[in-house]
Amino acid sequence: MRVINFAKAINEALACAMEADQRVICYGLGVDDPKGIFGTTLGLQDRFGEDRVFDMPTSENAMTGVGIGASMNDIRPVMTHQRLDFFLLAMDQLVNNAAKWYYMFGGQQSVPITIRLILGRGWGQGPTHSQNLQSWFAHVPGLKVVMPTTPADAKGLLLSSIFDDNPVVFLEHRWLHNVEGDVPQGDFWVPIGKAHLLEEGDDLTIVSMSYMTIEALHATAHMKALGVGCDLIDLRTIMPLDWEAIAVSVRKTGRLLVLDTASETGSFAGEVIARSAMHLFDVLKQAPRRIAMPDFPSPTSPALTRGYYRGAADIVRVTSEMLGQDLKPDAAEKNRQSPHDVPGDWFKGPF
Amino acid sequence: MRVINFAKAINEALACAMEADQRVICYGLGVDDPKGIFGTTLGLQDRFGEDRVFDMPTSENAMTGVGIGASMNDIRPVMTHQRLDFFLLAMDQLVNNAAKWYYMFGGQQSVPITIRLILGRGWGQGPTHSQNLQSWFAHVPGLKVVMPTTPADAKGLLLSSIFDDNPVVFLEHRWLHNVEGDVPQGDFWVPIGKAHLLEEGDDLTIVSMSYMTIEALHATAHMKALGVGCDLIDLRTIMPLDWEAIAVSVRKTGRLLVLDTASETGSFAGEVIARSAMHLFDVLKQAPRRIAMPDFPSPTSPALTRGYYRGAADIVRVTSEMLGQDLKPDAAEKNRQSPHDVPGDWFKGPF
Amino acid sequence: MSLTARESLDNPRVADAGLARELLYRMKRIRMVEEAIAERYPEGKMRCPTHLSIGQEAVSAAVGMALRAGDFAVSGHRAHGHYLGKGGDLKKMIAEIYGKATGCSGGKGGSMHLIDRDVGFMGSTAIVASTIPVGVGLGLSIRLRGGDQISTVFLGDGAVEEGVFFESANFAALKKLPVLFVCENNFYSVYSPMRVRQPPGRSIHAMVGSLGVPSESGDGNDVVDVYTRVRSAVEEIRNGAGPRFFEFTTYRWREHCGPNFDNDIGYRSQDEFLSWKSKDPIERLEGQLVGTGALGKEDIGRMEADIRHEVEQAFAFAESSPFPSADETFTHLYKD
Amino acid sequence: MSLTARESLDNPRVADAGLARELLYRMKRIRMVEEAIAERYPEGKMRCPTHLSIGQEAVSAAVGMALRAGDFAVSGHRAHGHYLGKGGDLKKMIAEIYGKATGCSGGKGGSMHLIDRDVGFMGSTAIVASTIPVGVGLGLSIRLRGGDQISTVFLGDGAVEEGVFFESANFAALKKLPVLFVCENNFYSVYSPMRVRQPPGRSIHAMVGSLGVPSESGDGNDVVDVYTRVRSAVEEIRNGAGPRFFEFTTYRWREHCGPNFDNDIGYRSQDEFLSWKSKDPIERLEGQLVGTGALGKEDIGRMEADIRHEVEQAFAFAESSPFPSADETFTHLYKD
Ligand SMILES: Cc1ncc(C[n+]2csc(CCOP(=O)(O)OP(=O)(O)O)c2C)c(N)n1
Ligand SMILES: Cc1ncc(C[n+]2csc(CCOP(=O)(O)OP(=O)(O)O)c2C)c(N)n1
Ligand SMILES: [Mg+2]
Ligand SMILES: [Mg+2]
Repeated sequence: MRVINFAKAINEALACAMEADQRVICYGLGVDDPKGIFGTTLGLQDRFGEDRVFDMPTSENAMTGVGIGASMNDIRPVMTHQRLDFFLLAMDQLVNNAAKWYYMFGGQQSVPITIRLILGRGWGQGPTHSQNLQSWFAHVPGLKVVMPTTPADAKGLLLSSIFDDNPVVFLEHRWLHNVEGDVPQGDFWVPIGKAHLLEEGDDLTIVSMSYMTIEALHATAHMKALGVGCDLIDLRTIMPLDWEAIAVSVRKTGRLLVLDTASETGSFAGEVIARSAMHLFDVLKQAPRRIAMPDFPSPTSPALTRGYYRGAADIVRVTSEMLGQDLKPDAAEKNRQSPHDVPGDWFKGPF
Repeated sequence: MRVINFAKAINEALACAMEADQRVICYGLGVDDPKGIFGTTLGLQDRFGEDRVFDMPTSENAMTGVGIGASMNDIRPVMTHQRLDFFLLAMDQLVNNAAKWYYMFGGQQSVPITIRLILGRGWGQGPTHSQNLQSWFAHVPGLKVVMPTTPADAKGLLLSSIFDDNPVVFLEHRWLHNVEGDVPQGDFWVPIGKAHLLEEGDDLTIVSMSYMTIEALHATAHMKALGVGCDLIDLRTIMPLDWEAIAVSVRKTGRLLVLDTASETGSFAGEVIARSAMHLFDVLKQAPRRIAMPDFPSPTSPALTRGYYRGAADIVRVTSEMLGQDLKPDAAEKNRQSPHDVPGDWFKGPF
Repeated sequence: MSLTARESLDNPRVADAGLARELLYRMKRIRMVEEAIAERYPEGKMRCPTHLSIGQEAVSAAVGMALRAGDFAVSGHRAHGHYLGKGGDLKKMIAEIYGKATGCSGGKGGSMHLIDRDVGFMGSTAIVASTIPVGVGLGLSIRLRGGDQISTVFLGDGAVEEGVFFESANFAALKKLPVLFVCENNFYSVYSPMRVRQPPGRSIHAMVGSLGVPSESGDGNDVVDVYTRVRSAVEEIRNGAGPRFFEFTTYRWREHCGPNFDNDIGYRSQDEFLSWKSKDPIERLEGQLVGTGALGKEDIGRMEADIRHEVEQAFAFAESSPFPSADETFTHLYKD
Repeated sequence: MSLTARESLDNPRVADAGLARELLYRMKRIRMVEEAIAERYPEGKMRCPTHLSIGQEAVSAAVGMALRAGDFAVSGHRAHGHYLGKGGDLKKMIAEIYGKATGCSGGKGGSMHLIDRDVGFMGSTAIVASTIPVGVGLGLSIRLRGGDQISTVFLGDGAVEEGVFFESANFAALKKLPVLFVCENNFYSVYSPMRVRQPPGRSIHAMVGSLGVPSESGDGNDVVDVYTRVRSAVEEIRNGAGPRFFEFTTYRWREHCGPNFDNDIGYRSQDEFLSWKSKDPIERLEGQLVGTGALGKEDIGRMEADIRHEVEQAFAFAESSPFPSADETFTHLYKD
């Protein structure tokens, strides 16, 4: 093991998959350009050639269908988009074809494609570059939806996604690309559908995903120092959902707080809360809560995003309310020096 | 007042809007054809001319953008699609443009378009002609989402939608087009954002929408005869949601069952249950429940749809479980003579 | 066969009647299957939207014959002819329309979602233009895997209006993929005539040519000509020439969806229908073959009897097949 | 003015230097605004993705000048030039990039989402090709409401690859809408050259022509020629001739997004850049005007000083403007 960042972990997973299996191809706008999709695809074309690693026209819908078709003849396409928002053009291919093909043709032909979508945030990405539509994907039967947080999970889940026989939507948060962590070398898989218990504690269950888990880690560290222990469940994949991991924890703590990177209404956090209300009603000691983004488009100005995004302080504030203790929410943010609209000092914009 | 069917009520609303306001236009594949979108647009072209009522190329995405653009210069477009499924091609225009325009340009220009989408069911509509994606639309800040059940609401809500200054997704269930009811003549509006209490009772709150409300009416009539009284709340619009109507009822009954026409996971029913768990936790006497479609694509064969769709018997069955009484679920279906895959004897297929 | 179909027919001395006979047989088979569906549809046992291709059989028959079983094809809502032309299993198709477990999609797809992977028919779906990029992706897979297969995309004149067609053609041209686009221009999209959908005077095939895909148009009711031209294009595609596009004009005789004639409802005229009916591709070839003495009335009678028998068997198979069991609703969500 | 720009410049005796001077002024203004943004961007106060149009000013200047304030225009991510060319308020644009309350979108949009309805600039957005149908819809609205306005759609060579462009052009042609499409072909989409996106040898304008929209191409760095041709097309569109498409070749000097030069990172060569730099539209016209004596060095100095002053004022305005208050995050969801 050694420490690398999330972007490098993605890059390793791609290289590893392409090395192991000739069938794997990788394409998308800019996969072979000098920036290599935030570093995640750097070097792949040199190593695996222009047939297997290629740029594409700005034609999101057709290029999704092309991947679907190729996958039917034993190719394993990995398509990448620099923002999820661009992929709204391809909903027909994703939903009407990829998600349904295996079912509607009676199980004869599955569509093993992986679609990497990057979720934007901050530095004025604004209304058309910051959408988080994971609950849309989770609502479509037939898709798998993966949202890793740690570099190790990014690598291990991407490998599992590529070799999964079904269409996988793989959501990478832009603010995670520079997060560092231990990542096993070589062929390393993390199973789809298993959550990860990152912190343990008896007072509260926090269910989280993707970048919000980083905020949750700040919050739980802060609260632990104050004597409050939380189970922090990083979902890793929201579809299939590891309901058992949530249920076990909520049976223990009786309290549930769910975090989401998306707008609140219709969020996947709501789905988790609904299930807890339906299936864990008797063990819940109090009303579950959720922290998600407001039901507004993302604004651009930093003066407006400050109040839009939710983070560690909000998590501590809501936990304080739930537990009836003052856990000093404002202090939870104090140690973080960067402006609120960048993931860290490494980020200099503009994209 | 006189009794007309839902399709005729839509037709009246369109005629009424176009009569009252020169700015209203109506377009979509087949709006001027002999079938007139299941009768809903019959006669409009004759009456209002080819400039204001027109067919279009099979170009769902651009034609949505065209409506958006026209609406910015004081036109009121009503676009129609014979199935919601086709509209997946237009998500970019709907979500990235229509929903956000007013917000992202600081409130200077709204997008007053109405998009009618028809929800298919039965007679082998199958995986690509039966999707119900209302929770997608409700998750996108800036859209309004209307789902009428009764002919009167269809008329009154369509008129409100057309003259609303915001983009409205207006969802018509194919199985409602022949439902009859009293509909006021002339200019008749029903406000967006107000639910309708269709039945009253103290034992259970049923929250429903669109065609599922018809099933709920069968179920509540059956249960009333057995002495069980339900509040039946027909949402009519899911965004904005009339939360107050739900809260008032649940505070009274303490029990909540939510119905949805869509696949269960990520359904809008889940959102209603999540909110009830978060905001009405203390008044809930037991775990809330939901009845939605399974997390599978819709199959085509009648042998497969029989077990796929949910109806009155399921509502009675779940209510029985919730109340701990045997309410004879099977009997709730007994009086209905048509095969399960058609809305009634009037329906002869194929579309 | 050593001569192209066109040569053989143009030159009676060397006529290879076998080829023409085969084309006739294939067209008749599609016609008789579709007629049988139309006849029985009102019974209410085929409970799904069903789009018949009666009148348009020539393209299906000719293109299917120009392809190998190992070649791929995809199609849209009006796919019966394409499926059968490509060699798809008739029994499984009828059973699928009946929603039976023995259907080609196990009853999950119905008339609009057909598949027969054994003969390279990779799927038809009901969203207009939605399989076009899928067919192009199959072409890409051939390029990546090597070999001389080709991928065929059947589409209509309405599908041409979808942006995804344009995007797909662009990519096929960019990568010179082995893709054959076959557009049946029957002048209508549901009830909508060309006039309300595409600019006056614009030619579909010329437009596609200017996108970068070599294109031509032809009479879609002249089965021998369709066969001859497609066949030579197929050879070129196999040899690496890149994609080709054909626009074949033809006509749907019955209603857009369902079994009936609908010239009375007003979107097209009885005259128009009759003028196209007089160009029936089957009568035309049959007339030629009988005229030149290549086929006798008797041969034709035998051909029809054979087909009738096969069709009856297919319907019998469908009717007698079991429905899928109720729990099949809940299988095939994911492949394990 | 009685002569077209081309005539006036070709014929020094009757030169209407006023027109050329105005074009020069407009180009310089866009250039100097963009240069100022580039210079100050590293300060980290313009906190949004920002796409500069340095090198491409001619099209913005000429097309803007050929339009009336009452005409509509829409654009994409690289819209500063189009906004300014159309007459958009400079102060409000800079303030918007700074995220200020006084910005043209109240700080909600940033560089990629500009609007100035007072001059018909109806919006630019950051999803490639997304405003193209919006511009066509504005054209439809003009048709419905009457009058001789036109609607202008600015797009890039990458946007041409989106299906929605094709669909929009089809509809504009079908309905003969008063739409002017202006495509700036700068040969790149982000870092991707034409070669990986569009078939070799295909001409964008010829393709669009075959869709049914009369099309031509031109040198996008020859501002007078752009103006002359667009102006006459605009007149035709106003008179009901239907849509027109122009492909103007030009070149972006700096990185796709952000303030820097990036010829070193490998996707294009310094030579290519230099050859385009030598075709700088501003130097070219300036050279001509100075060469013919129509403008003196002094005039130019004055012009630049004026612009410099205006630009400084705009930045001062932006810097000194207040940020939107925190609760503005939660306004403008719906219009009441
Ligand atoms: C995306 C989409 N839009 C609309 C429809 C409705 N529809 C079903 S078939 C059809 C006609 C398409 O016309 P064409 O491609 O010419 O095929 P034809 O029916 O003439 O064989 C349409 C518009 C659809 N299925 N999918
Ligand atoms: C739908 C969509 N896909 C991809 C992108 C990423 N993107 C931003 S700008 C751009 C380049 C578009 O190229 P072109 O239209 O030629 O404009 P230019 O940048 O050259 O001015 C791309 C691909 C996007 N914003 N939207
Ligand atoms: Mg057609
Ligand atoms: Mg470009």
